[in-house]
Amino acid sequence: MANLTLVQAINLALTQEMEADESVVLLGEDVGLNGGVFRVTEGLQQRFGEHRVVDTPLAESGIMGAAIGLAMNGIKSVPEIQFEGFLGPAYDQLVNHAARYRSRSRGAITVPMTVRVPVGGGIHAPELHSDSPEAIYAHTPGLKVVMPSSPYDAKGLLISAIRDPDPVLFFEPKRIYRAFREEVPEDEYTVPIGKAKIVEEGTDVTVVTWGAMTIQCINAMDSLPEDLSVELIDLRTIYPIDVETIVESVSKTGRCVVAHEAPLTAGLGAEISSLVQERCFLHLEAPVQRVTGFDTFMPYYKMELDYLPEAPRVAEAIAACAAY
Amino acid sequence: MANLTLVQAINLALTQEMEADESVVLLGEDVGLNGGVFRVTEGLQQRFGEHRVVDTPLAESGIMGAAIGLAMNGIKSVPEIQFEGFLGPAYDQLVNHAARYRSRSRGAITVPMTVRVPVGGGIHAPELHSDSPEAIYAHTPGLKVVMPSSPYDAKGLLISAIRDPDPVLFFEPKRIYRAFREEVPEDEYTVPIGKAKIVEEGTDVTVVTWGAMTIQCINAMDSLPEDLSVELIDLRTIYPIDVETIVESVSKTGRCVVAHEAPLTAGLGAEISSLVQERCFLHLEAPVQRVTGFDTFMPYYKMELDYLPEAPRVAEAIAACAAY
Amino acid sequence: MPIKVAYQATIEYMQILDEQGGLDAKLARDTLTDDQVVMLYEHMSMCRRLDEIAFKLQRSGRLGTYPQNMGQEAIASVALAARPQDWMVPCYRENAALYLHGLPPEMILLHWMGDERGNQIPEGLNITPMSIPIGSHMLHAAGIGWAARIRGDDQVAFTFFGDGATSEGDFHEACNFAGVMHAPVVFICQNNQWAISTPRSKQTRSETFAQKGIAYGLKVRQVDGNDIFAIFRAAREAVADALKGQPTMIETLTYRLGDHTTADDARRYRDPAELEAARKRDPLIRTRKYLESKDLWSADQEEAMIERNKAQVDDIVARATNIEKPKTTDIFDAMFATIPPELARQRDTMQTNSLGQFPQQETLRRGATAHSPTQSPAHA
Amino acid sequence: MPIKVAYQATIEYMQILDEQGGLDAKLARDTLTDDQVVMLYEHMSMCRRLDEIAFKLQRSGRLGTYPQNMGQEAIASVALAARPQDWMVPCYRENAALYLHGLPPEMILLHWMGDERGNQIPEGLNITPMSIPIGSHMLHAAGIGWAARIRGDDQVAFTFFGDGATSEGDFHEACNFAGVMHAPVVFICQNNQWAISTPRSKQTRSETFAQKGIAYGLKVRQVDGNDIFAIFRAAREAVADALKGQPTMIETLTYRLGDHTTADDARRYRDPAELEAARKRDPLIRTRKYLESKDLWSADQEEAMIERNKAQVDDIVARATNIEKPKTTDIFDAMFATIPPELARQRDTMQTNSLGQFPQQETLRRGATAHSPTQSPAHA
Ligand SMILES: Cc1ncc(C[n+]2csc(CCOP(=O)(O)OP(=O)(O)O)c2C)c(N)n1
Ligand SMILES: Cc1ncc(C[n+]2csc(CCOP(=O)(O)OP(=O)(O)O)c2C)c(N)n1
Ligand SMILES: [Mg+2]
Ligand SMILES: [Mg+2]
Repeated sequence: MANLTLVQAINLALTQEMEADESVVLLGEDVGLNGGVFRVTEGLQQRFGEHRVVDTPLAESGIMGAAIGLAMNGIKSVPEIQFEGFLGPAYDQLVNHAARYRSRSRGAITVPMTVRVPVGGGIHAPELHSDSPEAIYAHTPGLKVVMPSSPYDAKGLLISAIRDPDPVLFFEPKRIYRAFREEVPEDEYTVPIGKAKIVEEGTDVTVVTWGAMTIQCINAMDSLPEDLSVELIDLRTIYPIDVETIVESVSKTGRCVVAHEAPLTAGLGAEISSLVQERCFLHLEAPVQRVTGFDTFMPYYKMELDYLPEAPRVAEAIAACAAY
Repeated sequence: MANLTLVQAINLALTQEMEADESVVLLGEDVGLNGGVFRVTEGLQQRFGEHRVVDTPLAESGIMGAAIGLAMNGIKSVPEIQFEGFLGPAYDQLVNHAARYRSRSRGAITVPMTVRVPVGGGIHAPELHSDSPEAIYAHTPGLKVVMPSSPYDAKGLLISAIRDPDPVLFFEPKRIYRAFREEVPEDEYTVPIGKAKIVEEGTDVTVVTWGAMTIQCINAMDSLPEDLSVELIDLRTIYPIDVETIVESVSKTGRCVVAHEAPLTAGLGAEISSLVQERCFLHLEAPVQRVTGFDTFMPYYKMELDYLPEAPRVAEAIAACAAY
Repeated sequence: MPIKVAYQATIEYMQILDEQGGLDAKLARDTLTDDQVVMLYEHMSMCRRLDEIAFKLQRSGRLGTYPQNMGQEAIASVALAARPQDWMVPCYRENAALYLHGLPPEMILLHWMGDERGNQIPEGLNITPMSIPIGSHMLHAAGIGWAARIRGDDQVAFTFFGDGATSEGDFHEACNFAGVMHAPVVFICQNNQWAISTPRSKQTRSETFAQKGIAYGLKVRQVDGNDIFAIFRAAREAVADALKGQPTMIETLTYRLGDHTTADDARRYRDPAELEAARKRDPLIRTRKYLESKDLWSADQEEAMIERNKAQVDDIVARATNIEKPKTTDIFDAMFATIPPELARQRDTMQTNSLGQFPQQETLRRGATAHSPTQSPAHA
Repeated sequence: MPIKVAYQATIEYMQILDEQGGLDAKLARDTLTDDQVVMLYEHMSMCRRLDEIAFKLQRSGRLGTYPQNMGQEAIASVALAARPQDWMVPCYRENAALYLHGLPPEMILLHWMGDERGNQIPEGLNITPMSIPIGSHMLHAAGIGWAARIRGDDQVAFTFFGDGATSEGDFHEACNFAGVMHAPVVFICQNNQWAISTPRSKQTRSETFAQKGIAYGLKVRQVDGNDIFAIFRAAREAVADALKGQPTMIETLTYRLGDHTTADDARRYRDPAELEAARKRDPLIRTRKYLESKDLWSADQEEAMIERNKAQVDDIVARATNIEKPKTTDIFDAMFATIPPELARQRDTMQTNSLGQFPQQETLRRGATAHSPTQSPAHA
């Protein structure tokens, strides 16, 4: 058991899976000697060699497409896309190929690939280094989409992802890469894909969130009146959504707030809100509230904190929902 | 006034805008001599010359990126992407550049471009020729997204799109390219972007849909009991959504069904459902129902009609919603 | 020396069997045996027959849009250069090579009949399904070849694409990856002069497609694409190079004798004279001429073969058409190794809307109704 | 002739001003005047100073991540070959060229301070904002040049990118579009040997980056990228060619003397000896040597210039730092020419959740409460 950051927990998961299975191969821009621009793959090339931790040309479609080919021919590929904004050039390979091969070939060809991508805002980065595109990929059949909010979950989910026989998009919230530490077992363990986590139990309002927003929601709860009892759910998996956990909670609380960094319109909050309404209609005491980024781009960093739904905005929405 | 198909109405709009404004330039794969694979641009190269109706290399990112550059330097570019499935390679240019230039340059650089893309299923086409990705682009700030369901609207909306100072994604539902004809004025007219159309007034259930699904919804209504009064709204514009029209309708009916071809999860139906819930909560008599494609790919065509939410499935949902 | 040469390149074009059936004996040495040529001729003829029948099936509504392969059958030669363990990563105009590598021909028909089972490549066969997004699949070949190198497997990945496909960015990235990764890949550009209605001259300003390989340190060849000898020779050399970590780009100069697909009408954009000229370069004609000139083929044999091909193609068509309808549940079950609960619900109900699927809500509803027979004021 | 030459190419490398400040007089003829060389030297020195100060600003928390341009200042020469109406479509390591083309230097600082106003290019200046997605902006240059051709405007589009950028598919598509459209475009690949930590050898297997232009029928040059004469000469020739419909690709051989950005530490992956060797090829050093050898520059002038540059850079920094904070409403108002109603609502409320924003619901709610003081049974 060690006290690790998210970055360290991911590094540990990669190390252990590479030890355990020699068909696991990492690839991406600067993932080798440099250990990745966030140092997530630090030391891995030194340990496993240039054949298993591979610096690629600067070409995201190439990385994704080659990783698909690797996965089709016996390699469990773990490509890294340097920032979520650069999933753009890889979009076609991810959505039109990785996600579809199993279905289009009726199982004859599969793509056991885990795409690692730092995601989200709050680190004062340049344009296209702070977005949250998870809804896009939740709307893409054939992909599993995961986003941990803690070192413990990150390790367990990443191991699950690498072992998953289907493509998994593994989003790493960069805002909390090093924001805090947590006890992470040395031993191998998994956190199942598709299961949300009840971070805190409560009875008055259900808050559904994921990734770095989990921390904002925890902070928001701290500022709310003592007697307001919030149940906080961290989705952990974006697709498939753990509908059961959400429905159970809102059936109890009758109120729901969903919070995410991405823009409002057609974001994943809309899906959660719709599901809650469909499944908990007769329990609902108030409309489900969405606290999200605005329908603008994540602005350049001088104004990113005006854009992001920080804790105060979340708290306000929870209070309003509870008071309705 | 002539009785035109959707294809003809679009062709007419293009012809008239090219006549009226010599900075309008069409480009795309096979749009020239061949008139496009759906013959939408038929005759235009013959009429306006090879400089204004340009056959491009087979490269969607190139088409989109070059069209952006054209638009930045005085040309109102109208690129065609041959099928919605091939927006994939152009995704980065569309989402990370076209949509962002105005905002990133605080208005110094704008992209007056209209991207024409045939969309949707039901024509027995090969893989990636039958998808409905509108939710993806509704979730992309900076893009306007339009999808007509009739020849009249198609002409008027396309003229609005070409004249719009911002990038517009113009989806053409191929299933109704030639499915029916409608009176379309010869004269120039516009249909405003951002305004939904009440196709039929009613008092019991509001049905929200767009594109070719409008026809399925009309067919569904025909099979419902006479005394069930359905208000049918055709969104026409996917972004910005005409929230007002929807809210007004559901405030009256208290019930809402939304229907689209795209997969359920994180589809645009979720956005409509959430908006209705947020704005009409106290009016709602039943949970908003989503009748959509399944969370699988559009299957190859032998089974596409099992996938698509055809009229019977829509009718069933309307009836269930009304009976709730 | 203020001006010096930084780089120089020369690309050769190779033809071994000419349009009249004449062979360059020296270049042909150690290439195809007589038996192989006969076999290829028979195989190409069968493919041509299948292609014609597929066209008719489409016209009679029994097949969807279909891209004829007519005129490009010599590509079959590549399969002779390939070993059983090698991969084929195709587009849709190299059916002749795929069949020879072992793909049951009815699968191609099934694919175009809108049936995913046409892509369900049999175990042990290293072929990927035809790729619909043009230009994108060559990256998979790069990855497949690279995987073989990492695992130390003796495999080469052949990938096929058209002249139009070379304009896509993925073509560029695939070649570059194969180059830097020393992946055993052979890129085969079937330059049939057209991409739907777009002529080669509008596709790119480069003099050849072969020279595009220069950008990635690939070995580069241009060959007559209707010449089974030249294709074989280039492909065999490419296998040897690939196994040494040197990928190759081969441009085959050929011609699309048919429309782009059955949905296309090439008369709208193509000069009939060009087509006529191309017909004379047909690989079937020149192969037959060659065989006849060497007394390896007779009119009797031709006749017998035609009968055999008819029967074989009828058989193929029967296998594709007589297959039972796929199960609707397949579209759900094929998505993941294990179906997630909500997707299972969609499969089991065949609905996406959810009224009536949640009995606990029904109970609540009945409760509510019991309390307030008229609508609750909040719902007025 | 069964084997014939299908294509041949030779690429030349040009250097006019060598590392010792020696000039090839013949090649230098009709290139830069003495005044221009002095001006370029002063300009490059100012850029170097600004770069150093930017680094310090970042370290003291007054600037975000910043990519130093150090060592690549000779690119400024391109701006001398450009006419005022020509376009610059840059990445982030050609600041020296942008400033000379007219861009106020504080805009670059503003950009890296996380302020969109750094991209608000002044009216009349044909420059696009620095492009963050590597390799993607060259397509805009292709479109911009093509637009000029369509409109009959006398404009050339220069676009700049790194060695790494050439691996992106968009690079390929941009070159191909410019080629087939006969667009007046000049592609300038600043090969500084590194893409973050990825060395040139892992980026591609091709011997030069210049040769990548062969794939598109571009005119192709390789020049010493620290040589203001060679860059000028190549760029000026490229302008002439561009206006005749022939795009050019120029590879400038240079070196990134700094870290990739302030977020990077090149010592992790780069041999210090390589850096040392590169320092000797610094464009500032050789330009000064040349000027001194021709008695066009003295120690006094150097000293005076240093003072001028200090003052100028202080000024630039002041303009970037003293700007008022942007308005929050800007992020909404900048999205479209006309703001849609729902976006206006978000701007005006600074909320996305909507409780309390719809008075008519409040009325209903109060009505409901009046009727049933406890919760309605349907909501039990
Ligand atoms: C990415 C993408 N864009 C467009 C299409 C539509 N399309 C299908 S085939 C084709 C032309 C292909 O030309 P080429 O690569 O020369 O192959 P050929 O058909 O000549 O064998 C086009 C444009 C597609 N399938 N994929
Ligand atoms: C599409 C994309 N992928 C990755 C990045 C991250 N990134 C920023 S700069 C860079 C290296 C660029 O190298 P090169 O093109 O050689 O330019 P240089 O920095 O050397 O001037 C990378 C990988 C990016 N900005 N855009
Ligand atoms: Mg072709
Ligand atoms: Mg570089």
